[in-house]
Amino acid sequence: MSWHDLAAAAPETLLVLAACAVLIQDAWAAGGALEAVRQSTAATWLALAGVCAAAAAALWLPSSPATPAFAGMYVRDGITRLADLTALGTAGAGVLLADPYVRRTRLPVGEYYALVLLSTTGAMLMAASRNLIVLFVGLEVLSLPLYVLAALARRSTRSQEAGLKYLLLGAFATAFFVYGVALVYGAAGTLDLGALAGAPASPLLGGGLALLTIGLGFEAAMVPFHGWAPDVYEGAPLPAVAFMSVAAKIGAFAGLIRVFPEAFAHLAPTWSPMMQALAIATMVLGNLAALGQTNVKRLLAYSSIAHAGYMLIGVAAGGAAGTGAVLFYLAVYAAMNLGAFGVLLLLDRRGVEADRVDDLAGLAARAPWAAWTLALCAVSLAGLPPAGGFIAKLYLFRAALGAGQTGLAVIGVLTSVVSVFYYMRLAYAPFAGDVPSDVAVRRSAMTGAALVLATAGVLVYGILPGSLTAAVQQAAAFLK
Amino acid sequence: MSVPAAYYLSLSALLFTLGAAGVLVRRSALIVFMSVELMLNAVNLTLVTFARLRGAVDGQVLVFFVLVVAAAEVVVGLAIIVDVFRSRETVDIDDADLLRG
Amino acid sequence: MSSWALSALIAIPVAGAIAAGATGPRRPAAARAVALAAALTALGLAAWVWITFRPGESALQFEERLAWIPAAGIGYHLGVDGLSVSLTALVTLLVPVAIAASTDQVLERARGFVVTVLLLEAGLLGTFLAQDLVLFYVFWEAMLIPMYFLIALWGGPARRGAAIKFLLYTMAGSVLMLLAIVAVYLQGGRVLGTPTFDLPALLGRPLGWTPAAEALLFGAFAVAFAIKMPVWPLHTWLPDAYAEAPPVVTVLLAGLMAKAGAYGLLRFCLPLFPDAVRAWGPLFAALAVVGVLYGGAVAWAQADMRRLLAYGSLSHMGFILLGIFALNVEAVQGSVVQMINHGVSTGALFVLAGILIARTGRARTDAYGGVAAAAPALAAVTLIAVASSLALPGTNGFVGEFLILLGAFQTRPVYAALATFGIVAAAAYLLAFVGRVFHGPLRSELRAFPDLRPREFAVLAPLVAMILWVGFVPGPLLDRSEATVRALLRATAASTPAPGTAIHARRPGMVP
Amino acid sequence: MDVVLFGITAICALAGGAGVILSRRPVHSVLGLLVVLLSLAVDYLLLDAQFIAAAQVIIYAGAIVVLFVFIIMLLAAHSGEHAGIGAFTGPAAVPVVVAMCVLLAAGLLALVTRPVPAPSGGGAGSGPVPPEFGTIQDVGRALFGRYLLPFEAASLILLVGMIGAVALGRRLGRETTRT
Amino acid sequence: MTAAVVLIPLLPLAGWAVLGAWGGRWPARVVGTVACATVIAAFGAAVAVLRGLAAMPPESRLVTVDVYRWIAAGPVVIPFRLLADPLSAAMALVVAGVGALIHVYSAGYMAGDRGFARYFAYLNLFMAAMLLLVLAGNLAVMFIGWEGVGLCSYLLIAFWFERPAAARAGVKAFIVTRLGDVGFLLGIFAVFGVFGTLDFTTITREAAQRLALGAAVPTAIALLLFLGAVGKSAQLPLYVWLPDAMEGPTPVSALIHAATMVTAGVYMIVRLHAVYLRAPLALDVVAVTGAVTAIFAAAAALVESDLKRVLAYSTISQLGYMFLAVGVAAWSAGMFHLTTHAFFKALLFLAAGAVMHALGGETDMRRMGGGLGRRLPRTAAAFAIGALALAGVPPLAGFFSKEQILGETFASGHAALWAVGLLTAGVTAFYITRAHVLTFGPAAAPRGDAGAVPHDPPGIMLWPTAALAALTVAGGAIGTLEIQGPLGRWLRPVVDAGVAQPVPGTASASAAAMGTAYWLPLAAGLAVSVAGLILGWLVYARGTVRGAAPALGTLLARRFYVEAFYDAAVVSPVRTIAAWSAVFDRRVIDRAVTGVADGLGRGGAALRRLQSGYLRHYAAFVLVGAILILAYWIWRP
Repeated sequence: MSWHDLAAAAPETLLVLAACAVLIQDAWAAGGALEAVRQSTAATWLALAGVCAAAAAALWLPSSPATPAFAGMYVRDGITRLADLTALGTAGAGVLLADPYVRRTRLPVGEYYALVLLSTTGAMLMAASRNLIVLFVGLEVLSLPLYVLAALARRSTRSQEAGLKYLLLGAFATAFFVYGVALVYGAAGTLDLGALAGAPASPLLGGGLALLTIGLGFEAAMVPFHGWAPDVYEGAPLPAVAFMSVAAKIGAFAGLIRVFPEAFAHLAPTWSPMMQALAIATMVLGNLAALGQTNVKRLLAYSSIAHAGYMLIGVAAGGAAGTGAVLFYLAVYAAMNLGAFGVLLLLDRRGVEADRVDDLAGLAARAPWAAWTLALCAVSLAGLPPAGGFIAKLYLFRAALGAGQTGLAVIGVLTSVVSVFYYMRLAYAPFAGDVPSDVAVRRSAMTGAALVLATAGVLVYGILPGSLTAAVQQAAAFLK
Repeated sequence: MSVPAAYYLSLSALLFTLGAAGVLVRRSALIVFMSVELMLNAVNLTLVTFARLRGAVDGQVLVFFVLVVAAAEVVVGLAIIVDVFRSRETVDIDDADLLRG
Repeated sequence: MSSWALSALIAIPVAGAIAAGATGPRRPAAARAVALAAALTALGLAAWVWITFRPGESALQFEERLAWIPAAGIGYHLGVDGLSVSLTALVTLLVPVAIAASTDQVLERARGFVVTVLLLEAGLLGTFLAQDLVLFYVFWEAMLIPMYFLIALWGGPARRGAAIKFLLYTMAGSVLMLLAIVAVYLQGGRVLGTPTFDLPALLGRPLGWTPAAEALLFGAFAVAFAIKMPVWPLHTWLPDAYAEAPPVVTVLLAGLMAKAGAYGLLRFCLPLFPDAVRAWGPLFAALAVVGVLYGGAVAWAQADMRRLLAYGSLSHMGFILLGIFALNVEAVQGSVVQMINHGVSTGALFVLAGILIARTGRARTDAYGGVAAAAPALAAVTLIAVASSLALPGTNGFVGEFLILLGAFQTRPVYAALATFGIVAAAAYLLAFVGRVFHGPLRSELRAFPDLRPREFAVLAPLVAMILWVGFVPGPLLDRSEATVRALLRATAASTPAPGTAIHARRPGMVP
Repeated sequence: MDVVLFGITAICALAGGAGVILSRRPVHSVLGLLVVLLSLAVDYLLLDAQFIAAAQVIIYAGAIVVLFVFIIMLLAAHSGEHAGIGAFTGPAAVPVVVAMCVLLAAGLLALVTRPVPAPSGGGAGSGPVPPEFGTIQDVGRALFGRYLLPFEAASLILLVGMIGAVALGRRLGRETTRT
Repeated sequence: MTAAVVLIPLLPLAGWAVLGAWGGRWPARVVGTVACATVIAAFGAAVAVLRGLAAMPPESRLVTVDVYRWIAAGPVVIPFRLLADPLSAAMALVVAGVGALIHVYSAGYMAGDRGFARYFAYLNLFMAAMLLLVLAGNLAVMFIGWEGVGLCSYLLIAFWFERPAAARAGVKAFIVTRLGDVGFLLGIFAVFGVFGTLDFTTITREAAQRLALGAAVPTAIALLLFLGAVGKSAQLPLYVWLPDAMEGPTPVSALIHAATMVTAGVYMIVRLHAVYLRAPLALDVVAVTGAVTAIFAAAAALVESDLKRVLAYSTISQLGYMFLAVGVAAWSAGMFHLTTHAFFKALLFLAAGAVMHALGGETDMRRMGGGLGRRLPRTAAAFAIGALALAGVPPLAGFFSKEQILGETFASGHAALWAVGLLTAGVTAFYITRAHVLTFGPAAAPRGDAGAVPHDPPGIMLWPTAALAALTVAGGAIGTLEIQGPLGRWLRPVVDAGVAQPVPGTASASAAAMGTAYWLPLAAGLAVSVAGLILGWLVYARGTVRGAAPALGTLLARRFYVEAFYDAAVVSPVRTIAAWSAVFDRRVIDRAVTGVADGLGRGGAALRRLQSGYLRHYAAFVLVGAILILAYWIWRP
């Protein structure tokens, strides 16, 4: 290890340091209390500072040309940079959104933020990995904190159930993933993604890739590895869901990009049909199952499944266009999904989460900006202009058509029409109906700040997406 | 290496399947967890076999990380299971069906 | 050449929406006033554009071009030509009419209403002004959202179903168009070297489609536009939406949004896919004729005046479609004028329906009777609007439908002959409407039915003026579009040779 | 000789695996798991992976299995009966599960029993390996050399495990509410 | 001259605009004055135009006025063109003259009506439209007038819109004539297709070159345009609206449904005679239609008990005469009868109006009589003059024009048509005698409610009636019995313009060579008319002949079941189709769409049931996915 290595991995390093700092500060502040009621927001600020420092590092570190580090285990290139920034934005918003909730419901503050930061580190590691071992370790650093976060609301049996399901199924999927890594290793004799780039096709390698896909697909909530998502989303604490819904996707898709379009670009004709099939199944199931949902968290869970399907279109298309589209989509998805969850976090139904669609009724009269934000995010999630979701989908479909995958694109657009149905229910609800008597609006500066950030993201990506487009294009340009 | 690699690999595959079957059929969260451990061990055997086959130590390194991950997962998982047990007095995963639909 | 007018035109409603939104929830009158002022400002600017527009040029005028997403070949490119200049003016005319009419008809959440209407106006204007495929699509879809909310929040009892049906139906069509847009872009990249979504750039060279590809892409575009117009049998969102939306919103829906469909056919389908247009023209002409007659027949059987007018609208849009696919100058000119006419006359009819419904709360025609005795001025204005809808000479409707049928008769005499029976159908259902509502003995509960109020008259006066003005002096309108239509039809008549398919026989220039 | 040893371990491992998933009592399952772990440790030695074999015995058999036993004892103190083998929601599910497992095994076996593709240089790899292969020095060099990054990152995994155990394990102030 | 031409339609139009905007607030006197003044002024302008034309040499009696460029789209260039030539000037004079008289009459008839201003606004608008129709320089401008008069007809029939029957009749009139207009429009389109223009002078000039004699195209054009005429002029089979149109105020019936609008079809054919001359078959169709309509309507009038409806059927019948005339290419004879008919039929209607005025709106002849003739002597006299003119008794105007038509028909060799015409003349004389006797005669049912004692109308109504009576008496002079009478000579520059060479078998050719054949039809016609009169007198006044075949009576009373046939064969099926289409729209087309949505929703619900909450199921999904993916890689195509 050299300074060069540490410098290249500065964002991750800074995040880990921040996580440790948060833990220490928390232990210091809590003293011996088991469940301290925190008035101080010191941990929040500490975590935010860590995120900002890491983001600054990710911004300023050179990413072009690609900088390898840690003996070729790690690379800092355009993909890393974009994934890092998206993940850090998610972490920042996740921290901001969580603050009032975590303190209100007496979740362990220090642990919460530390887990968020560590999970983000995992996602970033996956994006930077040049070796399947790093990918595996990154995946675990990403997902293990998420299991804990899901189960963190220990007073709630639902949260416990969510944690249990997530962990057991996650471990199950991990086994497949490692098996996949093992088979790839057996087939090619190396774990280095760079060296794998020339590996000849063989059934063993294919089987390895297949099982690898299961592990990553689980995190991304692809059908049929999606079973955990609705249940975990519903049961886990709301801010944790907001964070995990994005962070897991970033890690999973960064991993998919590193493995498939990048390392195994030469085998695209063989894995692309598999990805297409998965994309179709994922889009269809996610969107259809969301149609009748009345629970917003579950609805957004199916929505996140559907979005995994859309991003898979980009993976299946591969190449610079597909990869760039996925990166763009991840950024937009982070903004719009966090925005949608953020509005839910403003509501409180007698001390529990107000997660029914009906709970949103009349919100426009009480908190017009929140209503507008939710409407905007729903519009964006539905892929309608002028929000970022539209441009993001445009790039995906362009990639698909460019790769000749017309059928995939057609199913993509048709399912996104289906999605309009339930997203519009979400957008419509705040503007109609009477305010439910038991739902209160809990305003908070931090939540507000997160919502402003998300809204700005959705609008900027939708109306002035030029710079991000250029960035993803440059990041993915080295892929053919 | 007088035993053909395929033997080890086949044993591994069978053990993996056994583990997967355990996840599917058992209702006790603890045993489901053990089944997952069984699967991870099966994978480890494959890794070690390939490492030997390739004469490269990378496979064994990965086994090390799998061990670490397994340990961490067990710690977290058992904590959750204990938590669940405390509130429900059972570790039957079929009782964990509040969340569905 | 002013390079800001069109952007300003789009920006004014947006700014107006923001300003109206800032008036606070408890002063609806202020919000209305601000919105009306913004809409009138836009009208003034559009009128200036319309007047200073140079007829006789087919090229874009008031063009604005900025890099928007250069990395993806997407530009911010606005411009007006003969197709869009009058439609733009129509948008800015009908929106203040709707806002003013809403004063008496939309009483709840007035601020939200006018804000949404202004956002819709921005979307509509953008749709007609955009010269970049993606920019067009952005506006095209963006206008759906305000419209969805206008129906879903201010509509009748079944508003939510109608709103979502409208939204999903229109989107289902337009997303396939999005794919087609991307396909055009990719093909353009192959042919032109640099991929771009810029429409004039894409029209600069034949894109060299294979016939199958061209037919598919044409279909994707055409279905999107056909749903919007709507074209039989893709129309079933229309009666629900028209009937459930507040009548002033239906003014915008029928008067403006439907035009976007016809405009899209002219703007995109004709020049981009000339071969397919010619090959599939008979099908669309046939659908147009079916729409004309079917819409008329179903309208006749309706008891709800909004549904009656809705199906009547379907019938009228059939004429426009027939004119477009007649593919000669007079018919297409007729369609272009008829788009304006239909906007004005259907707009007026829905404003009138709104006035009726606002007074009694009843939409069924059999709830009325003899209203002409109580409200002679209302009856007179209705009669003028009906006359326009009947295409009586001297009203604007005649100019459009006469040119359409005359032109269509030259290329597709059988279709034109059948469609001409649509004017009988129009007489049947519109006079039935007039008869049931205005004629007969005055119902006792309608004795106190108030006649047109000055404000309502002020709302309707510009529409009535338009009806008569275009009826007698259609020249300025026709002149503005003539050169563009000629150029468009030249482009459509020219075949695009597909490379490598030299054996592919070229069809004759005009399909009889 | 090796083949015999392998055969014994394989039989033990499969029996142990079956024990894990078929035992009525969790303790028996743990014992089955232990049998598997030890059998595999022997196989690791056969495959020249001394370090891994040792780690297997120490970490798995020593720590993880003990943890399982611990938890079983903890829970058993509260509850006499334990969840056994459960069918899926319907009786028809059993053959389905069996079929799925057979298919999975068949698929995996189909993959691994084919000849392994040759890596660049070297035959099918059953040849001798250097004497230090798989020793603690060998693995250690790799871990602290090329694999330093994942090694460091693994510490994060353990940190998360720690945080999780602390956050989920500590006592709550009030009773859990079922929501 | 140019200004006068423009002023003719413009003056009533201005009247409409002024009355429509402010009439409601003005006293009736001012309204009536304004309305009458505009029409009288228009009449003055028409006189000026006529004099101006007369001052020109006959060949150059043609003034076109392009007011402005109206429609221009591609090859379609349509100026707003007015055309003053002998034909249009004469017609304008008739229209404006009769119109002026009826306007004056109306001021008295409609006095006290709530809608007085509205009535005159409509009436002025009608005059404007009718005069525009007459003076139009091309088919499109003519169509403005054509539809304009249709609209006004609708508005005026339904003038008393609170009466459901009136409202229905208005709609019926509009829709039935619109049906004919479809043909008219298609004819216009076809004309444009052939000529590239709609200009009348061009059409007349180029018809011989562009239309092959007897070919399909000219025949089709002629028949399509004739369809418009059939609707407008209430010929078989589209006559059904006219009897119902009697729901309108009686002056309206006189003006629109007797004197002017309904003759537009005849005028149009004369205007486009050049086209018709290229289509002999179409001409025959016109003639036959006219003849059949004439006898049919006359028969229907025999049994009608409503005075106005008798006159309506009579109008239909007389219009049939006119079509018979133009059908045998006796253009000026047609125009002559058009003119005299305008006089005497307007007279009859005004007299009928006076009766209704006196009886409080009663139109049923069975409830009239009772010495009404004694109480309304002037009215009875006026009606009698009109009736005699209609019956074709010399020296009244009707005699000359009718004999001219019959003579021309005979001369053209259409013996059968002549016979039908002759028979019609007899029936006409019979039914109008019946009407007069029943209305004014002594033998009548007693009136139940003796209101005010019936009396002749006031002067403002009498004077126009008297003027029309005078025209009816003297009007024959403009045509005389000769086809080459004054009117014939006046129209010659127009009607000869379309004749490239003499067409064998048409009246124009044979007109010169009449000789002995001339007197036979004249004598026959006169005899039949007189016979009809006498028979009618015997039957109804003296009661000598009673109980003619009752079956025929029923058949006649039911108008040969034409209306019933329309109801059964056209109206009901269309209504059914419309109703079924509406159902089809909801149940099939819409259901197909909502069905997709429902299917998706059900699919979603099914998929959500997969989300059972059981962890093992989710693990099974993973496993199934794994198996499928592995299978793909093992048996990858």
